[in-house]
Amino acid sequence: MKLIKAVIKPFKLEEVKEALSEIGIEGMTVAEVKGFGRQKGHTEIYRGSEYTVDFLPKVMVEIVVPDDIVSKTVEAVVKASKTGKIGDGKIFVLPIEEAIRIRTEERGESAV
Amino acid sequence: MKLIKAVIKPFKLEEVKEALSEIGIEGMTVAEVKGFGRQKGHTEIYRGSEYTVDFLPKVMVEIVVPDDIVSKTVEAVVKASKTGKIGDGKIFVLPIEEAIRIRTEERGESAV
Amino acid sequence: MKLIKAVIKPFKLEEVKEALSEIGIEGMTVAEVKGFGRQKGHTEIYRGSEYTVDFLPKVMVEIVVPDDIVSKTVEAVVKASKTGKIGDGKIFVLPIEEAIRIRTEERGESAV
Amino acid sequence: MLLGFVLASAVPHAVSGEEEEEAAAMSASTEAALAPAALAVEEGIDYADEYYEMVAAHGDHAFAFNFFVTSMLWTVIAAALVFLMHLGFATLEIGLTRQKNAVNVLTKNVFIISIGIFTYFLIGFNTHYPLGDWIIPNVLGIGGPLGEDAATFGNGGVGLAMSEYGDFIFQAMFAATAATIVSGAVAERIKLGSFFIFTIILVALAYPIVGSWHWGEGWLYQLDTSFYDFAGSTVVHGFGGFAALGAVLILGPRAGKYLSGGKLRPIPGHNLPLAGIGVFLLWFGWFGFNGGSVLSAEPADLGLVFSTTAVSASSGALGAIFFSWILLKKPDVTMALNGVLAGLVGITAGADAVSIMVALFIGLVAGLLVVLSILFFDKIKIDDPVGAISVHGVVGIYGTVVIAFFNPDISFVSQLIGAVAVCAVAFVIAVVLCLILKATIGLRVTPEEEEEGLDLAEHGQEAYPDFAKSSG
Amino acid sequence: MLLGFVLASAVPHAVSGEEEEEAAAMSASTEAALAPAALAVEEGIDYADEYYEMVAAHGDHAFAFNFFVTSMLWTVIAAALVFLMHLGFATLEIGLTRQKNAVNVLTKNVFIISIGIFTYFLIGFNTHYPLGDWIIPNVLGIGGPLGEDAATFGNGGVGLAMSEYGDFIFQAMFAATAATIVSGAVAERIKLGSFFIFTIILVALAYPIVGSWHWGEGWLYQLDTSFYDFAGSTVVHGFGGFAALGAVLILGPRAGKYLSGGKLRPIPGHNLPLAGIGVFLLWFGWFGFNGGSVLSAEPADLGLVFSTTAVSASSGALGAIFFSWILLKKPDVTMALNGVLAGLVGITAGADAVSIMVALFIGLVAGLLVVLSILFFDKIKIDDPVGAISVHGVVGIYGTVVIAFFNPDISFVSQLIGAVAVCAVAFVIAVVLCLILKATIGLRVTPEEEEEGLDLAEHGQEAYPDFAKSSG
Amino acid sequence: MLLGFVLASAVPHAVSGEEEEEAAAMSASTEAALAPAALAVEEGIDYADEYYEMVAAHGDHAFAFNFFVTSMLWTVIAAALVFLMHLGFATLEIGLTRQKNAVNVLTKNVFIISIGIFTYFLIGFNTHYPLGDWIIPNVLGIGGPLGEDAATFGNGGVGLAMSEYGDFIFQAMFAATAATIVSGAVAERIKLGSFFIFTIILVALAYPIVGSWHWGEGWLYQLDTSFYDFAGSTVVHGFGGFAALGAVLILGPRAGKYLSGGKLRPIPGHNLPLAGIGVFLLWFGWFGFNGGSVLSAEPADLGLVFSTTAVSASSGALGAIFFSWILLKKPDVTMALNGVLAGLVGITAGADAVSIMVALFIGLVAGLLVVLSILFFDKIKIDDPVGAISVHGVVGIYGTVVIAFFNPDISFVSQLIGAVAVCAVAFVIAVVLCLILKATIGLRVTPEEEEEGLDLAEHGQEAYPDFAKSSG
Ligand SMILES: Nc1ncnc2c1ncn2[C@@H]1O[C@H](COP(=O)(O)OP(=O)(O)O)[C@@H](O)[C@H]1O
Ligand SMILES: Nc1ncnc2c1ncn2[C@@H]1O[C@H](COP(=O)(O)OP(=O)(O)O)[C@@H](O)[C@H]1O
Ligand SMILES: Nc1ncnc2c1ncn2[C@@H]1O[C@H](COP(=O)(O)OP(=O)(O)O)[C@@H](O)[C@H]1O
Repeated sequence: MKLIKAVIKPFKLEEVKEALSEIGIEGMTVAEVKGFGRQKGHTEIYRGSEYTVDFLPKVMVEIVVPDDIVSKTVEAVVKASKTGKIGDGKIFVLPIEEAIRIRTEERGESAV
Repeated sequence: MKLIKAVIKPFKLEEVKEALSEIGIEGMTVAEVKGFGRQKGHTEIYRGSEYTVDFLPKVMVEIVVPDDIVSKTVEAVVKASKTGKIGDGKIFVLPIEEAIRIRTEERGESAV
Repeated sequence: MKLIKAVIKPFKLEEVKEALSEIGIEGMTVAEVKGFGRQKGHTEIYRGSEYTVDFLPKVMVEIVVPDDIVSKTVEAVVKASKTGKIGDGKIFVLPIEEAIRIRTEERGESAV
Repeated sequence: MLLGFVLASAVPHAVSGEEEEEAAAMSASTEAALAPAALAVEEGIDYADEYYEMVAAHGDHAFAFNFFVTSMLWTVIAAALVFLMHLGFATLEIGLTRQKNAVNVLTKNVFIISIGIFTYFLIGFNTHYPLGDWIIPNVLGIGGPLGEDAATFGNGGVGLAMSEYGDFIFQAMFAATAATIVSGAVAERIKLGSFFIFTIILVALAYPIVGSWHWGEGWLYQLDTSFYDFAGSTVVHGFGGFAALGAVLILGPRAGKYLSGGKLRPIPGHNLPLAGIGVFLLWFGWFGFNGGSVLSAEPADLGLVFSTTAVSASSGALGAIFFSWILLKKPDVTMALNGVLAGLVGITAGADAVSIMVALFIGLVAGLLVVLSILFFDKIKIDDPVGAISVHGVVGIYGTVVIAFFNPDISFVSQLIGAVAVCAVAFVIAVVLCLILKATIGLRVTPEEEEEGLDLAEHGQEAYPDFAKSSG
Repeated sequence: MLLGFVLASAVPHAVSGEEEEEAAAMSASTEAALAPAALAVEEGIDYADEYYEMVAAHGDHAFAFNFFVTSMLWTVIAAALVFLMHLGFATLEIGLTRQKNAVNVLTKNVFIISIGIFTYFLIGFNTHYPLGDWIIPNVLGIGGPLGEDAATFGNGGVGLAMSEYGDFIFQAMFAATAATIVSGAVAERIKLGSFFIFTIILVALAYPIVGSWHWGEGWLYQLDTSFYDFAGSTVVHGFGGFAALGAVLILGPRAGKYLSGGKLRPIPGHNLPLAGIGVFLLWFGWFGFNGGSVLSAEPADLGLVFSTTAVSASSGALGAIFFSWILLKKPDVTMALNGVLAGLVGITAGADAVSIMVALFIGLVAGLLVVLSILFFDKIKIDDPVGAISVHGVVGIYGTVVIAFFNPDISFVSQLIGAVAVCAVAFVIAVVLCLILKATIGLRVTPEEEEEGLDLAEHGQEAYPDFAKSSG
Repeated sequence: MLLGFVLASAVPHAVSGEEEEEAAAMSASTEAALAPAALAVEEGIDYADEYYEMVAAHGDHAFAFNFFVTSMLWTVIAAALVFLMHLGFATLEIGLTRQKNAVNVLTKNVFIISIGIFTYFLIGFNTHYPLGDWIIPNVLGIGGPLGEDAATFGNGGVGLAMSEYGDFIFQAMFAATAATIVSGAVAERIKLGSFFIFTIILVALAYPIVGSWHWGEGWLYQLDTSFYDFAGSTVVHGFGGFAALGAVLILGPRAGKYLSGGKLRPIPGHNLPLAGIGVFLLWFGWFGFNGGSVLSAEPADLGLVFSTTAVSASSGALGAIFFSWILLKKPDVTMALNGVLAGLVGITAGADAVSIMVALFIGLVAGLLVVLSILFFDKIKIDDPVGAISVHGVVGIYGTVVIAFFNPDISFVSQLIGAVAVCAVAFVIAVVLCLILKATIGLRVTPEEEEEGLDLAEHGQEAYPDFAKSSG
């Protein structure tokens, strides 16, 4: 099993969720995060003084999937979240050693 | 060392924290997240129009523990957070290669 | 590649960001979290009753870097975020199997 | 020449053709309209004459008519101020409860003021003031809707210098207060439908009936030395506070507040600035609550009442701030807020019957009392999210009784009888009502709904959908 | 002795040396100043005489002067209350839109009231009230700034018991309302600069010109049976509501609201308690809006108007709460809030022309109507974040026309003509203005700016920088 | 028959047995009470007579009494409006600071208004108005508590048509303003206890003493041409603004605002809509602040003052919006808000002494000036979170001096002397006070407390415990 961490633009969340649902993925966990990257932050003004806000709002989606559908999942996320403009985000794939469904105490792939 | 990521129902956080304290775990990091899963979201209404909110509030607890207490930890979390109803959440176990305590620059198991 | 997860004190974020920029790291993702650890929470009072708040605000910084700069990165984070007082936080290093830049679909080290 | 009182045409003023033509003619004469008034007076132009006729129509009572006009104006302005107190109550209650129940609290508060005015028109006003038309003498009178000829001049002399419309609208704003007070105490766990039914009965019947004992000149008024309650420390606040106590007793505390082992886990309000807004608005509106209770624009009383009200609120705040700072080691802002309200409730019974210096003292003690009372009720596991029982109930009785020590015309015994009778009855009514609701449609939401929050459970709405929520 | 009307000195009151010396002398006589007034009267001390002289200067009109003083006081207080409605509009609009646009909404609302007063002084007032000075008779008059001698006593008899300054300030507060109504409907997508231009033209020209047809005694006033619109269900609210409809038609709905396949995705407001504050403040201010429209302190009308206004708002709220509960299965708090406003808009045309019982009925139906209207406009993809078109436009026409059934002096035909004419013209003006803006500097922000939020895109500011935002 | 002035019974009105019986008898006569008033007048029923007697008791002064009644009513209403300004200040300050200090700011503001009223009663009023009873002639008088016989009719003629209670309560609401102004400037870093002490001395002593120079008819009043400051551009706002400057100089800027290398990092306020609420409430309350300063209900001045106040605020807002848009490329909403306040402070000195057109100009310039001033103070590292020094201090002086150019009866030299003297003294008092506090109990929280936020550090409370916080 792998943990797929995708950092995406917030307004793409709905599309990513639907893309994942379409390929049969039934679970994911989402966190509000702020991203710093090549996409530069914006300038704000407050009482006459400008300042830059370096961190931009992003959404991190974490999806645990069996090994065999990792690439399909990654593709789905890429497709749904890509705008082609800087700041689209990243996907990272991490190994998972175990997964447990709390409700049933099932373990392994059947837990996700 | 392992990183245990547990996605639980928010109102179970207090119990999980206490269960972990009881087995001697002294540290954890918690994030507000939103979960999408078999537990379907709820319907909301706004100015006469219904819509579904697919994402439900969850809490993600991250705990880094030495290898030998992983299963004890997982059990403690399961026990404290289980209600038996759908949406109880998941626990994922990930490998950790290194841990550093910033204050002392200790490394490895003594850092957690 | 490695995923470096650093839990730090919120007001150190700016310094950490600058320290990382200085060593050429151009991306990171930040989340607001709450930490439980040796640094005890504080006591609050509400309508005459005291209670302890165990969870303290922390910031989690996630940085994906090529293997060769992991230790440099860790050092930079430690240096920038250390106050020497309890609660400075932890750094965890996790293995990453793949990284994809959504915009270009680049993979591997060039994606981060 | 005595033209009769034009205002007496109590049927709603329609636009009559002739009047309009006249008006048209008048304002068409542009130059005249813009001419300096000195000229106007000298030349005796129409529009000045028009006033003259209206007022002069009252003949010897022309002086009195002008006083009546000013008094009536004050009455409706005071009504508007009391209306705004309901926004104060709403924001205070929202601020001192959790964000997951904010929509529910808001809904309750919109409902309360609306049903309050609605039923006060249909039944409350004439039940509150039976004008001798009792079913059980001096105890119970049930009236119908306010009449249509309520625009009359002179409804009871200097002591009530307002038309019946004025009296109605001012008192209507008070009526909902009782239910609002209860609302704060039962927040975050009562079923919306049950609360609606509870409110309707409390506001449409219980409050005006009990109120008629004093302000309707029922038995409390008939005591040897009349029970004295200027603007309602007892008949409004005490009534509401003890109804709240009754309701909370049946309803029980919010889940998670009283832990096993006798420990208490406070449930902090989610928006203290909003609670602060509420208290400032309540203080502001209280100038109408107490000031309007002068029931005319009589300047001597007006000045005194504004002064005692403001000073008592101030010393209530200071008392609570410093007492909580000493007692709890920290200056608890929610105690400061409750201190203001305690000062206000405390002075309400005697705002026109004590000097400012006495008001300062009454407020100060109210500020201490409310802190102790809140701690006490928390200790005995009466869970009252906003402190309504302490602020309105306990301090209401205190304020009613304490004035007997400062004003020789007020009887300690009468005050005690009045305060205890009203509060006891309010308590019993609330208990009975809640028991019936509990046994029938249910009083309390399920534990799951309470956990999820009433906004989602009962309304399917979120108060702040764009903000991330915290659950530590 | 007849001294002439001192108030007529319309040049601003300067401080004259002698007056001050006199005053100094007076208050220096400490003892006298503190002596009980009874004494004062008996001894006939100066300061009591001073009043006497001022009032007595009016000779036979002294009665009238006192009535004028009270009326004028009410006018300026009512103006302040109507002013506060703009805070109500601002918070309602902020609450019912997303946090990413809150700075933008606030900016618009500060601008609207400011430009409203500003232009009403420079051109609006004298355009609104041409006093016969028409360019096109009974249709169009354009005036200049308010004159400097506007402190006159008696501006139209009992029916307008205020100086021209009073009239100006009261009406100035109304003027901005039209634009505020539009603001809510076009929120979250209109360009700030374009909205500013739209507002200036609407407030400085369109509103006063159309308003002159009725209140300026133009053609609507000249109908056989005059069009009747007490405080402006049509000439203020209908006007604003239909201008909003026109603007929204050209502007289009917010991105993301109407999905492909005819589905609708609601865009919840980010702060419902703030929206609730807005509605309570609007209700409060409406006592000035309707009450002040009595245009004097005449107590009969004042009492009636306050009562009909409050009862109609209440039944509007109750109507909407229960209707939405039945229709939608849940009590939608935003419908409750719109119900209050519907009750208020509905009674505005006839607040002085119907009985309270009729007001109760008018409000109740307004509460149902507004729910249906909001659902309807959402169905036909007219996206109106705050429901302004329904609350002010639809209910405004309803309130104007319905009173013909309850008051025999009001003509159904005249009401229909007036309501349709004003609303149609408002609609056309808004459409034309928006088309011109669209073709020139652009009417709508880019999709990226809309997505990012107007606060960052147009202002480079965040409304709540310290709070984490949610994007589910 | 001359009955004497019943209101003169300055001892608090107790309830006397007989009066009550009379009242009971009266309202028992139901039919009579409901009879149309026309009838009432004809038949000369009791209650109409009662007014008559009260007013007629004043004999020839009966006219004057009615004017007094209306004026006194306006005074207490205006006091309530000024009271509400304190909610405006509170929300403005909360909105423009960070969420971690919101409880602290709220606490300060509840304290300020409370201690303000409290001490103004005990010492302030009679120090402010020594009525000739000076310790140092025309410079210093120290008084005791307000007397108990303060319900007198006629306290200074038309120019002060209110009882002493009225005068007290109106002025008491002003007294706290000075400290509130300072509060905003020293926010987010001052120790609560030290701020409390600072406030007590400023409000109880410094403000009334300095104020006595002008309003207490001290040396500024005695200048050849009296210093003129209608409602207090200098003696309230300038005083507060320069006290703020003194305090900030000693206190230093907030940590993190001025970075090494001369760079500035703005610290955005956490809730701009709340700040907007504050400004609207301040504007609303200012109608009481300026309007009440007419000190009677004299309609000519009232109309003028309301008009100049509203127009100046409007043009202040427009000036600041467009100037900041041009200067900073973006329309900064906080500048718009400060523009409103600048317009209000600017017109406060001369609201009754200039025409509306001049008010428009004064406000416009104030709007530009405040933007420049805020930028200037930021440049020289005077850190003022809400802009109090600019809004109240700089614009206060400007508004005081500028009227000399528009009103020939006002002397430029006197204005300059007054403005500079008052502001300089306020500045020195604040500096000295802060130095003493710094040397004794400490003026500023520790860097750790400042970092953590004063809410946790000083109060152990969170303003918004349910919301997730952002730390970018
Ligand atoms: N090395 C990294 N480690 C963790 N997160 C990163 C890293 N680089 C980028 N990110 C995340 O991805 C987001 C997008 O990256 P950015 O460089 O701005 O654009 P792009 O993805 O188009 O190259 C960032 O805002 C940040 O949240
Ligand atoms: N594949 C997954 N990857 C990441 N998180 C998941 C995954 N599946 C479920 N979750 C998380 O676990 C939560 C509970 O899952 P759900 O399917 O609703 O119920 P249950 O855990 O009872 O099977 C979800 O809300 C989501 O946060
Ligand atoms: N075992 C752990 N797993 C995950 N996070 C931890 C763990 N221990 C500590 N942390 C995080 O690190 C933060 C600091 O830890 P703490 O024990 O308080 O101080 P220190 O880092 O100085 O030892 C905690 O608040 C928590 O967020």
